[in-house]
Amino acid sequence: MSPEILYTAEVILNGLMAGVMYALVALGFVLIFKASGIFNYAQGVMALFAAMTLVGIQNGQVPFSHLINAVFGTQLHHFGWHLPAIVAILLTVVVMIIFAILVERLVLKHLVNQEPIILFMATIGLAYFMEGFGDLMWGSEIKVLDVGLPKGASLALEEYTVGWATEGSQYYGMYVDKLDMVAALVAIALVITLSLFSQYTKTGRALRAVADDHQAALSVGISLRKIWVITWCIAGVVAMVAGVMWGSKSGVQFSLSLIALKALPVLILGGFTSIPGAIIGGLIIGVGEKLFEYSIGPMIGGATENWFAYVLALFFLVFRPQGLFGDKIIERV
Amino acid sequence: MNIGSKMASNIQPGEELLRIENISLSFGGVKALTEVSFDIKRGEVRAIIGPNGAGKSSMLNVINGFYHPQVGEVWYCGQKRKGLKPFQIAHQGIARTFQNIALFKGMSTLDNIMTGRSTHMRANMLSQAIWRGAAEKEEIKNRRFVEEIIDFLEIQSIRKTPVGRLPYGLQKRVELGRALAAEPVLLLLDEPMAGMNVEEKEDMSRFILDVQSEFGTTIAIIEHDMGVVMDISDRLVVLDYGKKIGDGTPEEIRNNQAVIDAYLGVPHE
Amino acid sequence: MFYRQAGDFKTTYRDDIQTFPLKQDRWGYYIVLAIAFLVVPFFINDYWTSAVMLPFLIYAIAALGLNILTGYCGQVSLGTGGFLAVGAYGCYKIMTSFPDLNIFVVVLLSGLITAAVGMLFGIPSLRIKGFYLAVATLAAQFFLVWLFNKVPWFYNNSASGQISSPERSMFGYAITGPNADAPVRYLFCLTLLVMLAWVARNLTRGRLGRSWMAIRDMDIAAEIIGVNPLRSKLSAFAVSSFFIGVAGALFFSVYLGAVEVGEAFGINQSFLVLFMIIIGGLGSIFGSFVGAAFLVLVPVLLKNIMVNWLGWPTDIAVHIEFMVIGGLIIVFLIAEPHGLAQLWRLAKDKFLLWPFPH
Amino acid sequence: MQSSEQPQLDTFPKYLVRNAEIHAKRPAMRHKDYGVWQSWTWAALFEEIRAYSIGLQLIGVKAGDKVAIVGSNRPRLYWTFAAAQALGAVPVPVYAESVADEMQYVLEHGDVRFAVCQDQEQVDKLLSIGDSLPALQHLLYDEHRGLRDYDHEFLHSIESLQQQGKEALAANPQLHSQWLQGIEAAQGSDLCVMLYTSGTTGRPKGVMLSYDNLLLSSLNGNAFDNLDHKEEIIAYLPLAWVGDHVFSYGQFLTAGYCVCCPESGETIDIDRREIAPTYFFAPPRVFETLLTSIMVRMDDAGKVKGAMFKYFMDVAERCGEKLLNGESVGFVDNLKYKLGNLFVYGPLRNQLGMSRIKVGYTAGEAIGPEIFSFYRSLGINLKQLYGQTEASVYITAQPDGEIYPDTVGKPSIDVELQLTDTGEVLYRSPGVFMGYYKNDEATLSTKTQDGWVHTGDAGFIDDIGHLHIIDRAKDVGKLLDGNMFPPKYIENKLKFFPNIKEVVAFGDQREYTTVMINIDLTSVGNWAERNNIAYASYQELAGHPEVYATIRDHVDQVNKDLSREPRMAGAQIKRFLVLHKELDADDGELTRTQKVRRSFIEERYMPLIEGLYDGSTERFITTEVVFEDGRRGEISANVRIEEMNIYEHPDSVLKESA
Repeated sequence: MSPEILYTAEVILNGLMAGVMYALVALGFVLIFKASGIFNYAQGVMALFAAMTLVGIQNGQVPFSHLINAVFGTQLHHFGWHLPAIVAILLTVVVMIIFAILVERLVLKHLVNQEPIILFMATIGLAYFMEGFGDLMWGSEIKVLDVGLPKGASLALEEYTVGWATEGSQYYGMYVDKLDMVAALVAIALVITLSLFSQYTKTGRALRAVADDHQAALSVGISLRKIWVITWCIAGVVAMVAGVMWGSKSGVQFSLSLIALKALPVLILGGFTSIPGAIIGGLIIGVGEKLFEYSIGPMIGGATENWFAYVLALFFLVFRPQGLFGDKIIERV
Repeated sequence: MNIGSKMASNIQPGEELLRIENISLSFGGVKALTEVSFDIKRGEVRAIIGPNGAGKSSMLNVINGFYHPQVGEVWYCGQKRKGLKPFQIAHQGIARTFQNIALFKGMSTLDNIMTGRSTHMRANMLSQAIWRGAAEKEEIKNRRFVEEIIDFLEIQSIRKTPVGRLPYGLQKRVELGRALAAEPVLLLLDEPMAGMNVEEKEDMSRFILDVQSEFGTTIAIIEHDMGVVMDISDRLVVLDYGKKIGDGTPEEIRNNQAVIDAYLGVPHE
Repeated sequence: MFYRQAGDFKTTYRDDIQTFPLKQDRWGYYIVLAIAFLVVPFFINDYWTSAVMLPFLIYAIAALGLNILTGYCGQVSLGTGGFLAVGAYGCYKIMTSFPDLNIFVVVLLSGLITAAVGMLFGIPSLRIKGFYLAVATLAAQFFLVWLFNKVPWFYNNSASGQISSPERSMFGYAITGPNADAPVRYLFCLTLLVMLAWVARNLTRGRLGRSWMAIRDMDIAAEIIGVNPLRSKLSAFAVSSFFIGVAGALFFSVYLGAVEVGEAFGINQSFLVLFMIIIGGLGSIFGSFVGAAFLVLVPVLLKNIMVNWLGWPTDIAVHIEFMVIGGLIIVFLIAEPHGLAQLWRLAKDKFLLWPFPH
Repeated sequence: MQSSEQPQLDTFPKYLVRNAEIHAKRPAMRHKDYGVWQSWTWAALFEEIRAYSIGLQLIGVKAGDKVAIVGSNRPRLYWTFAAAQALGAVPVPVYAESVADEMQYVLEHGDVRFAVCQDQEQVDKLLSIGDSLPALQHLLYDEHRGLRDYDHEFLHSIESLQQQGKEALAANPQLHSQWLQGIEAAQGSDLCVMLYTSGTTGRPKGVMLSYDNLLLSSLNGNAFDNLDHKEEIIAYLPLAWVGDHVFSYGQFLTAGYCVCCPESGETIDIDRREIAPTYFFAPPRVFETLLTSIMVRMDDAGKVKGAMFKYFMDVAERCGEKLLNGESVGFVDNLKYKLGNLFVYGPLRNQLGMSRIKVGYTAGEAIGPEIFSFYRSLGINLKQLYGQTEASVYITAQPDGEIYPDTVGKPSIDVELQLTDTGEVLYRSPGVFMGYYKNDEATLSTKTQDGWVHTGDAGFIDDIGHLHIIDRAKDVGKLLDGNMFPPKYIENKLKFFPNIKEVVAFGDQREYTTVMINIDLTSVGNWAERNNIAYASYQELAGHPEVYATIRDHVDQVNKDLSREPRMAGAQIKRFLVLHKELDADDGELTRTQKVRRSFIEERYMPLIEGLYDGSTERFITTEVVFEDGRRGEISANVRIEEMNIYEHPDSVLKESA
């Protein structure tokens, strides 16, 4: 095989891995959208917030230390402990659940029956609030997140593939980050867990009922508010998983929430209500933007990943507004 | 003179204004209309009736170009219609009201009716931006016309009320006003009296008949109240399961066995 | 309470459809205008100009623009930052290519260029609605910012990748560049704002405005009664982008003087302007003004309180600012989705009905 | 002070010609139509009326012809007066609400040859009785809606007539001067207009008024209140009523002010607020309804606002009237009133469209003292007057600075008053009518040889020269024990309670006084809502025990009041009932001007009246009613009757204890 093909294959593989990340964030969007019709713009910031919280708890950071120091003139920074990753993760889950409950109590409850676009804008406000809140709580500097996931290139893969190239060519084997592989595994595990949850638990079935038909679900006595809390909890956990993955890869910083924005075009491709759609959409975007950057990027100045996903979604929307898996929309008057 | 009145200018009262020819319409395999044909003559009140789900609203949607039938032709003013968008059909003089009130909720009664007048306004964007001059003149001229409709429908006291705040019956009236503002050649009314009490129905019937006599407007109406329909319409088309089962004067329809069966719920073969 | 509308009757339609039908409102408007043009210029200093006045005037233009698209026509856009950038870079290219061109004309031309770009990105709106469209406009945001970052032609190959505004003057007064005086810059922006607000009012009160609102309230019904959706939506995109383009040009040339695209016109600008119209009031010209004023003043106020008065570090102030703005958005959407303008309208209704409660 | 200045101006058309010259550019008339106030200057008005008048000439209107005017306050209907008068024809305005047979009588009796209708409704009504009106030749109409398909041989739109008139003028310029000559030829003693009095009993009578009558009355009215061409009034009362004729036509032409016609009956409140008239007239009923609606709306106010309103209304009650009368109230009260004016009175006047009122009048019936004071305390110069069709309105009026709620004022300019032994009021003035049309008998019995006119009202003149009206002279009856029984006096006292809408008192030639009461649905309904009292109908609410208790309190209060006045103490109410249905003009219980038809009611509710006097506590009754759409039906009910306390006159108590 020529190195070009192998490079392309590597790009595709890396694209798939990135796509898994996008899909992870998109998964959170889909969950909330299905259950409540809310397009949760804050999903990305939730991932960031979860990652920050995780780092903060793990490192024993004093929450709001900057503010407290500024107000009281103290010099607080750390509690001085360092928690094991698993404990920190569990505590973060608790925080995300509390967060979900608060969101339902303080925001969603008051916006029932509003138009979707109003809810969407409310989640933008929520994203702003959380961003400020997270920074205020944990500080805005870039943090290193380490929960013990493997990092760096997968040497095994490199060694295994190095021999694939045509004899004599400069090829050192395929580069795939181990973290990406873990992420892919985690994503698969998450999807399986979620589908088991929605198939075999009462709550899961209720969730699906609500997604299918709000009115009908209400009429058989499923509490919409309870469902909302549960979905936001699950979305919070999904956000945390995504946050951990992204954070381990490139540090916990604001750009994390921007990367999460990319879940939006993913959803447009995959449709807002389909979990498989979210995954496939994520993979398409991931592969697409990597391939585009690899093949066309150098000609036009690079960094096309910034916009490729959105422009792709834009063209896609014009020709197939209902998404890949959606039904044709029949309008009525 | 706008396109609509120009197109219809040589169609005399009693002559064919619109012809539906062999229309079939389906949505993903579900047949809404099957081989329906009928005509509407200029100046008449033509009712389209039938049980729920008979395809009446679909029929109106075909007439104003919102649905495009897979088979069949629509002839309007002696011309065969080809691939027109709904707003172009509105410009040709077909206006309508909707079964579920479709007013612009964020606007006042006046603005709603003025919007219905859009087909008669053509000041360009630049002159509208400057306002003084052409745009203002056009606005005032059309405002005057709209005020005549407000007067006609006796809704002076709600002129500047946001329509969302109006009771149902008045909203229906405003919607009729919005359709009338277009000075339509053909007016389509989709259940204009649904949900009204006897008194409101009488008012509405009076308005409909007045529209016909004052403006010479041709009217196609869907209505469930048989008493009212028989009273105000000149001819009726009866649809059932998307097929035409009757066509004629109220007297003929009353004696049509197929129609009686459909309404009495005789099982369908 | 203080309104006396008795005896204030209209004998012509022209009087009836005027912008301020109430005599007292009319006078209030004249007084505000007089103060803005004749009094303020003599009292503002550099701090007030650059911290409050210029941002307010320029954001008000941008908010007017976005409000036309989102508030009047119902098309949510998250591409405002990108369109601001088009205005700014358009302005820069015209200024440097035609040094003799009047700055006023340059600004308007920048608006026209942005209008064209806006229409291009508005085309998808014919097929898609709601937040699908919002996502699509993100494409404009990211693509345009990337474009101005990566194509050196746009910044005349300057080493820093920044663009900076040369000095241009009108009637002998420097409008742009380091020598421009605060009152002159203020008056230049004010004049444009007043002009554009007047245009916005004219466009929204007539046929075009009604067709926008019809599309917003019920697009299908609008089309069936004869509103051309293509023209309505694209004209909304064009007008909106024109306003935003002018704002972008002013933002760059008069306000900042030098910008770097990613910093000045990022996605946060899109949100900021969107927040302005949400808080100010969707579908209200007055709301665009209030929203811009509010979101320009709140950070200044917070900063003054927290940094200058309490002596906290700047970053804390910024975080709290984010929280406050985000919180306000939620509070407004819950309590008054039509924003401050609606509160004003309700208060006015109360005054008009006074002493009756309803 | 009036006619001597301009002796040549002795008819209304001559005033029209004058106004078109001296007030040419000033507004003469406005009409809220198609959303804005369509306005005519005097010059434009002149041209409209001239074209109309010539159009009338073309279809054969000539001197002496009677032209009926049927409809509400529309400019073209007002123009008809002048257009007809310019040709020497006599306008005969007719109550637009009259049913067909009522109208038929007037048109037949008045020998009407032409009728001008407002709209299709009136045209239909006239067409339905057309066969029995052989004299009627042409019908005219103002609003064309629905009339397109009618046979237009004898039916014309006013607009088309005006068009014909304009064409004729254009074709023959001589026509203009001929027309003016016709106007010049008329003189003050000519018959100007015929107004049919609605009459509480018997058939309506056609009151013939000459130009002199109306012109002098109008000019005197203008002089009395300093009215000039700058006034703006809103015309909303029936055209056939003499008050509207003088205010919206006589004074309009003589003073040259601007008359504004509302858009429709529903928008009158908005229209009044927009125009903010400077001169305003309303019967007490209108002021009462307005006050009730103010109070009902204020009931929903929040605590703070409600308290503020109450506080300032108390201030107004204490010193508002004094300030209006020019008395001093002390610095603190003055300041409080000024504050109140800013926060309450000013805005309230603004809401009512009364912020520009120079003078307002109420007449026709007695007004509740607290209603009267309420408006005056807000700073509205409301006054009372006493008038009659036969007098061209003015008999007495309250001069500025001499305003009392219980008088009707001093004799107007040029009016002489006289009281008969029985207390009936007689007057003589230049406004005294020519006579009743085709009814010399009635004329003779009303108007004496030397020009004194019997008003038919009983009253007295107090020591400051103000006239008080007690009741219709013939209605003041006697109880069997010889005590005086003034029914209206008692009824009015009860009607001043907002909860009570209508009262009929009985007692003449009976043992004691009793009353039948109609509750006010708005006011009582509101009270019921606030107290969670559910009711499905008027009947149910009227029979509710708590409503009875409230009304009982009111009756008791009136008894207390009556007991204080020596001549009235004997007329205290012994028993009362609350009627199960509203008295209604459609059922013939009220006249078209909403006055009670006593004898009719007495007959109709015989069983109830028997019940009032036979000691029973409940009575069953069935009555026939006419619904709005003209259908007839019956309603029946058990009506409860209650017994009241009778108070001793304070003097007699004193005497006894002494």
